[in-house]
Amino acid sequence: MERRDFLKLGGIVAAAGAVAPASSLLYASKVESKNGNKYGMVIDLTKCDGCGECVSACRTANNVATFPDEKINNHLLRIAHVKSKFPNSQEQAIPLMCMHCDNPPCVHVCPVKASFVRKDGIVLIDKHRCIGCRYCMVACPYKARSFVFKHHEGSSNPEVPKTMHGVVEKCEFCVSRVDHGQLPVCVETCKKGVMSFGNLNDKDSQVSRLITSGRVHRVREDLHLGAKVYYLGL
Amino acid sequence: MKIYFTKIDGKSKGMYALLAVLAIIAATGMYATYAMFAQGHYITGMNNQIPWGLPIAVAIYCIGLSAGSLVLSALSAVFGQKEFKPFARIAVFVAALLLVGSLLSIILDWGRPDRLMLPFLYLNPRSIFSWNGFLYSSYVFICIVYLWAMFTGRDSWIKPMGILAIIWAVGVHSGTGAIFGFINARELYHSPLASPTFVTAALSSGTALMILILVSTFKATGRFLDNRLIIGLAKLLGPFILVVLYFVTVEYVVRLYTPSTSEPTSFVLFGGNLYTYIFWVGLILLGSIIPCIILFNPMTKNSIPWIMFASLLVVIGVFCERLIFVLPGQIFPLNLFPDMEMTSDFMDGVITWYQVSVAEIAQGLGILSIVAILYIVGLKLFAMLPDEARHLDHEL
Amino acid sequence: MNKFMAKIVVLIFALVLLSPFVVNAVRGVMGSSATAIDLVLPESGECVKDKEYMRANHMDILKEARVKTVRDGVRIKDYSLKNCQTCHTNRDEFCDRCHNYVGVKPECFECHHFPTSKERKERCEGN
Amino acid sequence: MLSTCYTFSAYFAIVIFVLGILCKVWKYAITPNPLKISLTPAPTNAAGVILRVILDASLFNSLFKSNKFIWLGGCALHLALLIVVASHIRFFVSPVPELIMLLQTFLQSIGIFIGAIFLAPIGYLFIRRVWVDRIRFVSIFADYFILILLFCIGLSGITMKYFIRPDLVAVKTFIMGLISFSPEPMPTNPIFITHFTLILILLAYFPFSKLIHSVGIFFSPTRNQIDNSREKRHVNPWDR
Repeated sequence: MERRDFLKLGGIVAAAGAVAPASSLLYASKVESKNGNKYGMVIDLTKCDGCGECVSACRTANNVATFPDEKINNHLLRIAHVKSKFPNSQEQAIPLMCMHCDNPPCVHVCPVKASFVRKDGIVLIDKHRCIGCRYCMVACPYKARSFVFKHHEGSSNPEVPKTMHGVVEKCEFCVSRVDHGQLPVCVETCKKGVMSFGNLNDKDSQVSRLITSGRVHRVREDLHLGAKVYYLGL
Repeated sequence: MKIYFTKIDGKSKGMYALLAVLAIIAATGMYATYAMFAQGHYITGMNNQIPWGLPIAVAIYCIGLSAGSLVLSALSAVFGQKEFKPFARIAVFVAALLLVGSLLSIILDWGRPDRLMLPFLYLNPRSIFSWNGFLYSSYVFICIVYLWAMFTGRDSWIKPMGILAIIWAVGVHSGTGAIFGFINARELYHSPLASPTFVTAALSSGTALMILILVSTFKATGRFLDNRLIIGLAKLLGPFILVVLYFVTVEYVVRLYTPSTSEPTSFVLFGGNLYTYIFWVGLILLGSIIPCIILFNPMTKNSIPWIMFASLLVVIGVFCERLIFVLPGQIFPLNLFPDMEMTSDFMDGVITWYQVSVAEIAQGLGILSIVAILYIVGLKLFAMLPDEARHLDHEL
Repeated sequence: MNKFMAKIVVLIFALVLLSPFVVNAVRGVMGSSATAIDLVLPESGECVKDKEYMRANHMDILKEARVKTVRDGVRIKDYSLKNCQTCHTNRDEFCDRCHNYVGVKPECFECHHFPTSKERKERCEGN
Repeated sequence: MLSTCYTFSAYFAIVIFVLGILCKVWKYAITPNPLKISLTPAPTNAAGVILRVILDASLFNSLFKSNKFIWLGGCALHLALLIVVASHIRFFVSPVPELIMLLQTFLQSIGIFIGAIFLAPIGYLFIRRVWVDRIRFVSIFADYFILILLFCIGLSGITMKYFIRPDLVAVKTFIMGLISFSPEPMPTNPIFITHFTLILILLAYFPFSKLIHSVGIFFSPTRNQIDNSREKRHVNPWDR
């Protein structure tokens, strides 16, 4: 090998060394929990009749920006009515919210790391840092995020901060309630027991038992995002 | 042949009138921006279904124009096309200005532009926006250094700076395309072809804009411009348009063929709605076919007015391409449950129309006016324009 | 320039240079200590740090607490804005008075709830 | 003791500052102009001259014509200085004007960068003085001193805003006490004391330093004379 070729080879190796850590950024990372908790939710659609009580409870409890114009009205939780295209098929009510993905596209695209995955798997927005570029809204496949288009009072629940004009909000599994050992508002409100919330890493938790009990699905599993909201009877 | 660069005189009544008109438009745009923050962003046409509207289209359009003009400026230094040397300075200058315009458009589109510095403080290496923040700001810096090298006659710098500038221009515009191409969630964005399409569209629109700017500036300042130089640029423009057309065709044919995207694509292409017109009339007919006919027809390809007309059409056509890129990806409801019918009170399963608002248009025009004002002031302050632009073999 | 003009020019410069004094004189606070402000501090108890430290550095503590709470989920008493409000009950006389005085505009209460005394009064009358 | 000392020094410095500048202004104003030496092209009426002086004082036209790079740095430095000084108005007026509050919210996010824009050109000027033989040869102590002084003032200011914070209320109370002649105790934050001391030195030194160019620019005969030597005969004052 001549000196010239050797240098060339060295250059290639060096370049590969520089690229390798960078390329690792492009692969999905696993969510690791510190205290071993990984929160998730199971929604039993066979019990849901789409009454919408969870939605109104969510709006009040989280000071969701509410405007009469439906185009700018914000939703953390919504109930979709889904029907197959076969004639005479039954309409199914499906509560939809942030799916708290393990590999959330919204977190990947955020230029300021305002969206992040907490150690226990809850995807959050740091609203003190959000610049309001709305890239996460474009990137989210579930339309889980809403931009606050205008100033709103939103003081229905003084215990919880509202979201200011110019930043993005979404379902956060009622994170302050979870941290204080309570259940998210929607889970607590639902009398029919449609929703259950708990630790996915705990084998004995209700959510884990439900997931292993039957055929659970997640919305758009084809995207491989690792959503942590599971649906029974989808 | 030595090229003498001089400042424009800039004392004519016409110029002051032009500046005054531009200043009024710019002020209106800034007022519209103020209103967005004072009253709320609901006064724009954007909503929770369509988070990105006209400002983003304007921004990526300006970046495209900028990247295109920068590549043109490097024609003489890097690609050995010495006859285009008279345009080198002005092309870099226009590139820097347009990038400033696009940055303005992006930042004023944010909900909280006062948090301007946060993207630099908290980098997210997985976010293409984070990368673009650095690409864009370093791009302006490279343009300025490149200009400085040309102004101070550092000839040994010019070629390396030109090469760097071209690499950066391609990187910047690939990055812009990747903003959309990386979005897995939206089928009409997700495409490996987004970046190459953006780069080629940048080349065609940048060349077209430079033709318009050069001819009108030389005419307005009463300087001599050799027709053969413009014809030379027009010779580049024709193939650029064809490449864009090719990429667009490939992209849309693939989307039509793929079952998951064929429905929205056919809605855009054959739905008989506004986007159909933007696509067929704006992009294909006005933006590609008519300019190609003009630029390849022996009767018209050497006539400056026809070339100007074709360039204008290309500039409009590429803007249509930007609109057709940004908007249809969002007007379609996200496909959460394939093959099912979905309704909710959050506009699920409904095609939402993007109704562009007066405020956004005023803001966009205002930003373009600011760019134009800076251009005129720049010509007055710095020796950007050559006294006369002659073809190399003029003396022969 | 003749002497008369020169005197006018000197006068103009004198006015500009002495404007802080002039503004204060016009506002009628000259010679009085009305400029100093009083803070209404809670009567009882200790804060997380001593008074001088809190006066100068409370924003750092709040910011650190904010990051810890939002990003790590640390919800202890010392890191809680709500816990501050248990002692410092009056926003007008505690937060706003200083902030308005030195011209600082914190954004905390655009989202977090801390009723001003006016709101508090309205709420009492309402009930 | 500290407070008394600083209160007296402050008044002393302010008196020197004001009287010094007024003396300079008087001297500049009565200095006769033997000739019309307006730098052409010059305006031919008074309004034009006022416009020209204002433009020159705000945009540094003549510097622009001589050196674009220094002009850019100078613009950045002076603009940053303007923003910083304007935001200091909040310590001198109570209640704080709405406009200053607006500027303040803006500075809360990017203030440190404004500070850097202020410091960088000063650093450049200092390095140039030390580095370039030609300039080092013509430099005297005062040239270095004023740069170091300004740099230290800026640095201590940034330190106070972002790292070692004084009690702002005490600072404002102290300053309001000074300007309303009812002295209040001095804040004891060491950085504030440094900043304040340096400011007092700057104030006392200002009328005798090269910083007096900020006043002198208005009296520069090449800029403030009307170009009407044909229309109106200019008589040399001591030939009258």
